[in-house]
Amino acid sequence: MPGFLRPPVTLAMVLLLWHGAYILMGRQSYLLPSPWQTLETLAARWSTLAPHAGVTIVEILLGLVLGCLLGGGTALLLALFRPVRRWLMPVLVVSQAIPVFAIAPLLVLWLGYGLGSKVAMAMLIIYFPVTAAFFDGLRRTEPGWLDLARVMGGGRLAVLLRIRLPAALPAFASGLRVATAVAPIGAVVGEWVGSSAGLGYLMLQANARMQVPLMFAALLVLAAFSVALYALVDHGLRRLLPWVPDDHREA
Amino acid sequence: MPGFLRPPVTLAMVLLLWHGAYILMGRQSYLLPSPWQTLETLAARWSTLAPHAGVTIVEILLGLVLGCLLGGGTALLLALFRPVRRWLMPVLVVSQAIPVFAIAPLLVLWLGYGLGSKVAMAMLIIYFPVTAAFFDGLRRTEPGWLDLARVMGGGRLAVLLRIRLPAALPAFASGLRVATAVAPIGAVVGEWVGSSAGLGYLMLQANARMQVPLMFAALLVLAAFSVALYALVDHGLRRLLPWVPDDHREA
Amino acid sequence: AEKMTVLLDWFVNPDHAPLVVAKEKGFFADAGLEVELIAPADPNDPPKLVAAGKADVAVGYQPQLHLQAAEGLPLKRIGTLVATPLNSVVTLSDSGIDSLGDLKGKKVGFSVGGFEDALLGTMLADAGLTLKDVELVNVNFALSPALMSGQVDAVIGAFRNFELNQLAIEGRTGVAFYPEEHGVPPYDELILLANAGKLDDARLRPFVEAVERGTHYLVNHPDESWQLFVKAYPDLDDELNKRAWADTLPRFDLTPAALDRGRYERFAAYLKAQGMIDAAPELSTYAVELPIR
Amino acid sequence: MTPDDLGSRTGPLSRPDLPPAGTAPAVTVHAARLEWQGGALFDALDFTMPAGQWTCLLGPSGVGKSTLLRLVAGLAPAHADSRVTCSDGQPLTGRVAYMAQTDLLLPWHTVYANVTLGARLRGEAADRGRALALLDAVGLGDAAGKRPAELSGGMRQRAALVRTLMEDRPVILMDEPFSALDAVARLRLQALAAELLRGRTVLLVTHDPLEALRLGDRVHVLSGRPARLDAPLEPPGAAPRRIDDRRILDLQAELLARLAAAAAETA
Amino acid sequence: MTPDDLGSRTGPLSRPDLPPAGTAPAVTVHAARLEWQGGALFDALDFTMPAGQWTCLLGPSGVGKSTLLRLVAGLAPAHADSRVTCSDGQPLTGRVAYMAQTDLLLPWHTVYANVTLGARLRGEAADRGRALALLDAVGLGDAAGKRPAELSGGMRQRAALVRTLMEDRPVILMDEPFSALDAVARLRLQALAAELLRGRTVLLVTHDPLEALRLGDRVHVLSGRPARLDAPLEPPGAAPRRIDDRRILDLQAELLARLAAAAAETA
Ligand SMILES: Nc1ncnc2c1ncn2[C@@H]1O[C@H](COP(=O)(O)OP(=O)(O)OP(=O)(O)O)[C@@H](O)[C@H]1O
Ligand SMILES: Nc1ncnc2c1ncn2[C@@H]1O[C@H](COP(=O)(O)OP(=O)(O)OP(=O)(O)O)[C@@H](O)[C@H]1O
Ligand SMILES: [Mg+2]
Ligand SMILES: [Mg+2]
Repeated sequence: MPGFLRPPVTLAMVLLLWHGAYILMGRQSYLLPSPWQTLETLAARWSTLAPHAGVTIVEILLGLVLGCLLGGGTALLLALFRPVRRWLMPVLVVSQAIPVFAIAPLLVLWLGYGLGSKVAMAMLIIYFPVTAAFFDGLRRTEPGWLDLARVMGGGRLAVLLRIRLPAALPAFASGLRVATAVAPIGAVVGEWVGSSAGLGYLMLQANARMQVPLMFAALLVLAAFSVALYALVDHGLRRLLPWVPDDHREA
Repeated sequence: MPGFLRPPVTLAMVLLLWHGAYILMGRQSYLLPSPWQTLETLAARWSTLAPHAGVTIVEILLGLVLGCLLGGGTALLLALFRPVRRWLMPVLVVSQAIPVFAIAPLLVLWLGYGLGSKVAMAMLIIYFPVTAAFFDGLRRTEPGWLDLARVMGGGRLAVLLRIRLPAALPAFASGLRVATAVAPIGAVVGEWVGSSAGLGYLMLQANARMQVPLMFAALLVLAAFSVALYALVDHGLRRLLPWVPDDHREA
Repeated sequence: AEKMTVLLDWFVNPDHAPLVVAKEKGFFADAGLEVELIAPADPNDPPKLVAAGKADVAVGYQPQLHLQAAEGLPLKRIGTLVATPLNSVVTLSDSGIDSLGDLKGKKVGFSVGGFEDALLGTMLADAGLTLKDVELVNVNFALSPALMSGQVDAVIGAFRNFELNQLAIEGRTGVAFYPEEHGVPPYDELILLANAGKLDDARLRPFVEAVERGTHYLVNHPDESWQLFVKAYPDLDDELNKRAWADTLPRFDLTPAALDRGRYERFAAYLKAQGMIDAAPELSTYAVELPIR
Repeated sequence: MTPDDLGSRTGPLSRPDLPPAGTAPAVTVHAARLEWQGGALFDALDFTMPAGQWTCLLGPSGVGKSTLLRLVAGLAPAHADSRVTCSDGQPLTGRVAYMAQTDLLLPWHTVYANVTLGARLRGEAADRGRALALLDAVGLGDAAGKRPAELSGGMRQRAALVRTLMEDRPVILMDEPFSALDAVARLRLQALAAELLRGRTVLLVTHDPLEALRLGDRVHVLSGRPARLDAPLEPPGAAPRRIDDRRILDLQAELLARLAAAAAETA
Repeated sequence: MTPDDLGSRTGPLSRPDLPPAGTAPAVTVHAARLEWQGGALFDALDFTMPAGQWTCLLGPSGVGKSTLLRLVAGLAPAHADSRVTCSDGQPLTGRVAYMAQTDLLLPWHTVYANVTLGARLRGEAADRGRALALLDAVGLGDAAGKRPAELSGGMRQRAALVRTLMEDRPVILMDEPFSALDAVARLRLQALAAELLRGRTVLLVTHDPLEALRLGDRVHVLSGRPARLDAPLEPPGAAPRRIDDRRILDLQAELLARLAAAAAETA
C-alpha cells in the first residue's frame, strides 16, 4: 500500500473499532458516543473547539521544550557530578511519586491560573522520563572513548559535552519520543487542575454538562495533534541522528 | 561520607527543604503542612494508613509487572512485523493522549470498582514508556550482527529473540526505570478513578475533607515505597546486565 | 437481604447523613436491603453508571438532572436528600466585596459543575452586571485554598454548610451570597436517581422510605446520629464535619419521596431561558414519585 | 610447533558429514555495480570463485574487497546491482558462512555461546564437542566461559574464526581472519583452516601476500576505481604451502609489484 | 612509490614546535602487578622505554601487550598495581598520545572532526592545515568529510593513526596501528610515522616481526603467564630500516624463534 494511503486507512480502522466498541456497549452515547456523532459535533462546534485547541497546543509545545531542556540539563548535571547524582537521584524519584493533584494547589499558588501552571504540569510530567532516559544513555558510554578522551587530556565537562552527550543522543531521542507522547496528557491534567481555557477545560465542562460527544470531539482534536506531533518529532530525530542504526529507515 | 549514612542525610535534607517551603508559604497548613505535623499524623494514623498502603503496593507491583510484560510484548510485535508497526504505532500514540478521566467510567464499567481498574491504570500509564523505550532499543541493533544472523540463516523470530532483544535490554532497562518511578502515580490515579481503598483514595478523601496533613502523610508513605522500589529495580537491572558499560558501577 | 449499590456524589460527608444513619441504625436492613455506599472521585460518573445499569441508585444534583435528561440519559429522580440549594458564592469578609456588584472586574473561581456560568450570570444580573464583568477560573476542588491564598476574589460552587466552616476554622470569615436570594429559582441540591427503565424494581420504594426514616431520626436525635456517623467513619470525627453536620440538619428533605412538580418545571424553564438546555422534556420522563407497592 | 602437529588433533574437528570435495559449488558474481556518493565502486565487475578452491583477494585499503565479499554473502547495500549464481544452479542462500572484518561477537554471550550462535539461531542443537575442540585448537580452551570484553583483540578474532568454522557450510567468506594474530598463531590457524575447509569454496580477503600465496588456489588483486580484477596468480601445489618454496617467493615478488601498481592506480 | 617520496610532502606535516630529540623522556613501569580471575597477568614486571627511541613489543595473542600499553597510558584497571615514572621526574599525564587496538572513531563525527578531537577536547584551536595534510598523506584526503560508517576497515585505522599523530606528544603509544593495511600502504605509513615521530619515545605493539625490526630501536618479546620480557633485540641503523638488509633478516629469524618459544611457553 502506498505510504500516503496509510494515515487515512489507519484512521478509518480506528473509527471502525470505536464504532464496534460503541455497539458493544449498547449504544449508550453518554458513556461512549459513536464516531459519527463525534465527528458531527466536531464539525458543528469547530468554532468553539478551535480557540481551546490553540491554547492547549501552545501549552504542550512550551511544556515539551522546557521539559526537555530541564530534563536534559538535569541528566548532564547528574552525569557530571557524582555527588549531585547520589543526592539528587532519590529526590527525583520521590518527586515522581507525588501525584500531580496533590501539589496542584501549590503549583497554582505559585504560578497562577494562566499558562504558567499548565506548562509547568506538562513539563513535570515529561521531566522524569527525559531525565532518566538521557542519564541512562550518559551512563553507558563506550569505555574506550572515555579512555581515549582521558589520555587526550579532556576535562570532565569537555568529555561530557563532546563524547558522552553525543553518544547518549539515541537514548535521549528515545526519552524525547516518550515525552512527546506524554506531554499532551500533562497539559490536559494541568488544565483540569485550574484553567479557563484549553481542550482539557472544555472536556471537563462538556463532561459536567453531559455533552459527551463534545468531550470526545475535543479528545479527537487532542489525539490528532498528538499523533502529528509525534510523527514530526520521530521524523526529525531520525534525520538529526543519521549515524544511529535504525531498521525503520531502511524500510 | 560512608554510604549507609546517605539515605538518612538525604531524608533530613528533604525534610529541611520542605520545612523551608512551609515557612516560605506562610505556614498555611491547608496548603502545605509542616513535616513535623505530617510525621505526627503519620504516627498517629498509622493504623489507618497501613491497610491502604498495602492495597496500593499490591496495585503498583501488579501494574508494573503486567505493564512491562505488555509493553515488552508490544515492542517485540512492533519490531517483528513491519505492518503491525505501521498501523499500531499511531494508535499507541493516540492512546497516550487520552486523559484518564475521559475513559474512567468505561474502565469502571469494564473492570468494576476493585483492584482491576487500578491495576489497569498503573499498567496503562507505564505501558507506553516501556513500549517506546524498548522498541527504540530494538530498532537500533548493530547492523553487523543482523548481517551475521541473516547469513547464518536465523529466522525473523530467532533473530529478534537472540540478537535484537538482548541488544535492546539496556534500552529496556532504561524504560523499566522510568516505569518504576511512574507506576506509583499510575496506581494512585487509578484509585482516583474509582475505588474504596488505597493511598490514592485516602489522599483524595483527605484532600476533600481538608485533612491536608493526612494527605501528606499518605504521600510520604507512597514516596518512601517508590524510592525503595526504584533502588531495588535499579540495582537488580545493573546486576542482570553485567556487560553493559556503566560508569555508575565503577564508583 | 437484597444487595443494593448506591453511588454517592462525592466522598462521604454530612450531606449523606440520612443514608448513613439509615444504614447504621438498620433501617435499610429492616426494609430487607443490604446497601453498599460507594464514593466516586468524579461527581459526574455516578449518573452515567446508573444509566448504564452498573449501580442501582446514584446521588445527584437537580440542576444536572435537567441537563442529563436533555441529553437523553435514562435517569429518573426518585427521592430527595437535601431540599434547598447548598451552592453559594463566597468571598472573604476582608476582601472589600460587600455586594455582588463589587465583583466587577474580579476573578471568580469555580469547580466545573456545568452550570456555574448560568447561575453566576443570573446572580450578577441581579446586581446589574453580566458575566463579561468577571473572569471565571476553574480551580477544581481547591475552592477554599484558592480563596484564602488570594488567587481568586470569590468562588462559586462553595457549599454553604461546608466552605464557610472551613474558612472559619482557618481563622477567616467568609461571606456567602445565596443564589435563591439573587434571582435563581430554588432547587433540590441532592437527589436520588434510578435508572428510568428499572422503576418497577421492588427495592426502590422501601429504599426511599428507609431514607425517610433516617432523616426523621436524624432530626429527632442529632447528637446520637452524630455519634453513629463518626463511629461508622472515624476519619470524619473532626471540627469541620461537626460544624457542617449542624449546618446541614435543617436542609434535609423530611419528605424525601415526595416530588414538588412545580419546583422542577420552574427550574427547567429557567435553564431553558438561560440557554443551558434546548427544550425541557416532559417532567414525568425524568422525575417521579414512586408509588406505594 | 609446526602446522603438522595439528594432524593428531583434527580427529574431533573433522566431521563425518563433511560435504565431499566437489559438492561445494563455484560462485559467480555477474556484472556487479555499486555507487557510493564518492563514485562508482564497481561497474560491470565479474568475479568467479572456482568450486572447492580458495580464492584470495588482495588490494589497496578502501578499494572494495570487503564490499565485494559482502555482495557474495547477499549483504549488498540496497543500491547495488549484482547477481550471484552458483554452478549447481541452486541459490546460495543458506550455504554460506561469513566472517566479517570486525569480530561481531555478542557482548552478552560467553565465547562458547558466541561460537555456537548459528545453531541456536536456526533452532538446532549446538555441537558442543566440536565447539570445545575447535576452541581448544585455536588456543581458547580456557576462555570458553569468558565474555568478549575479557578477551584480547587476537582472542576475539580467534573466537570469530571458530564461530565461522562451526557453521560448516560449503561456501566460506572470510574478511582478514588472521590480521590480529601473532606470526606463530597465524601459521597454525592458517594450517587449521586449510585442513578443515578443504574442498569448500573459500573467499579470503587478506593484506598478507604470503598468506594469500600459502592458502590461495587463485590470488586476485583488486585495484582502481571502479575496481577491476587482474588475472589471478595460481600458486602451485596444495595448501598450506611452504613459504620458503622458491616458486612462492617468486610469486610474492610478482604480487608485491602488482600491489604497488594497484596502490598507485587507486590512490 | 618508495617511502622516500614522502620527503617532499612532510613540509606541512612537520611542526616547528616539535620537541627536539632528547626532550622526550624515558618511561619506566615499575613492578607492575595485575591479576584477572584467570591468574596473574603481570607479577613484578619492570619495563623501560628509552628516551626518544622506538620500543616494539611482540608476543603471543593474549599475553598482555595491550594491557601493558594501557598501564603506561594510565588506563590501568582498578585492581592493577603499577607505578609509571619518567626520566625527567615530571608526571607522564598529558604527555601521551594513545592509539588503541580498535579505532575508537566517534560515529557521529566526520573523519576531519575525529582526527582533530584532541584539540577540541582541550578547548584548543585545531590545526586544520596539519590535519588535512596528514589525512592527505595517509590517503584519506577525499574522505575528510565522511563518517566512520562510510569507511573501510583500513581507512578507519588510518584515521585513528592521523588522530594520534595530531596529538603531537613526546610519548606515543600505538597498539597494532598498521594491522588492517595492505602491504604497500603499510610501508608508506611506517615511513611516515618514523619520520614524524623521530625523537619521541614510542611504544609500538605489533604482530609483524619485520615491522618491529624496521621501526624499533628495541624489540621485546613478551611471553609466559605471568608475562616476562626477554632481553631486547636492537636492530642496527636508523629507522625506517631497509628490510632486505642481511642483518635485519638474521634478526628476523632470531625473532621468529623467540616468538615460537613464547607461543609454546604461553599456551
Ligand atoms: N576485563 C578483563 N577481564 C578479564 N580478563 C581480561 C580482561 N581484559 C583482558 N583480560 C585478559 O588479559 C589478557 C591480556 O590481554 P591483552 O589485551 O593485553 O592481550 P594482548 O597481548 O594485547 O593480545 P592481542 O595480541 O590478542 O591483542 C588476556 O588473556 C585477556 O583474557
Ligand atoms: N556506507 C558507505 N557509504 C559510503 N561509502 C562507503 C560505505 N561503505 C563503504 N564505502 C566506501 O566503499 C569503499 C570500499 O570499502 P571496503 O570496505 O569494501 O574496502 P576494503 O577494500 O575492504 O578496504 P580495507 O582493506 O581497508 O578493509 C571505501 O572507499 C568506502 O569509503
Ligand atoms: Mg575491508
Ligand atoms: Mg592487544
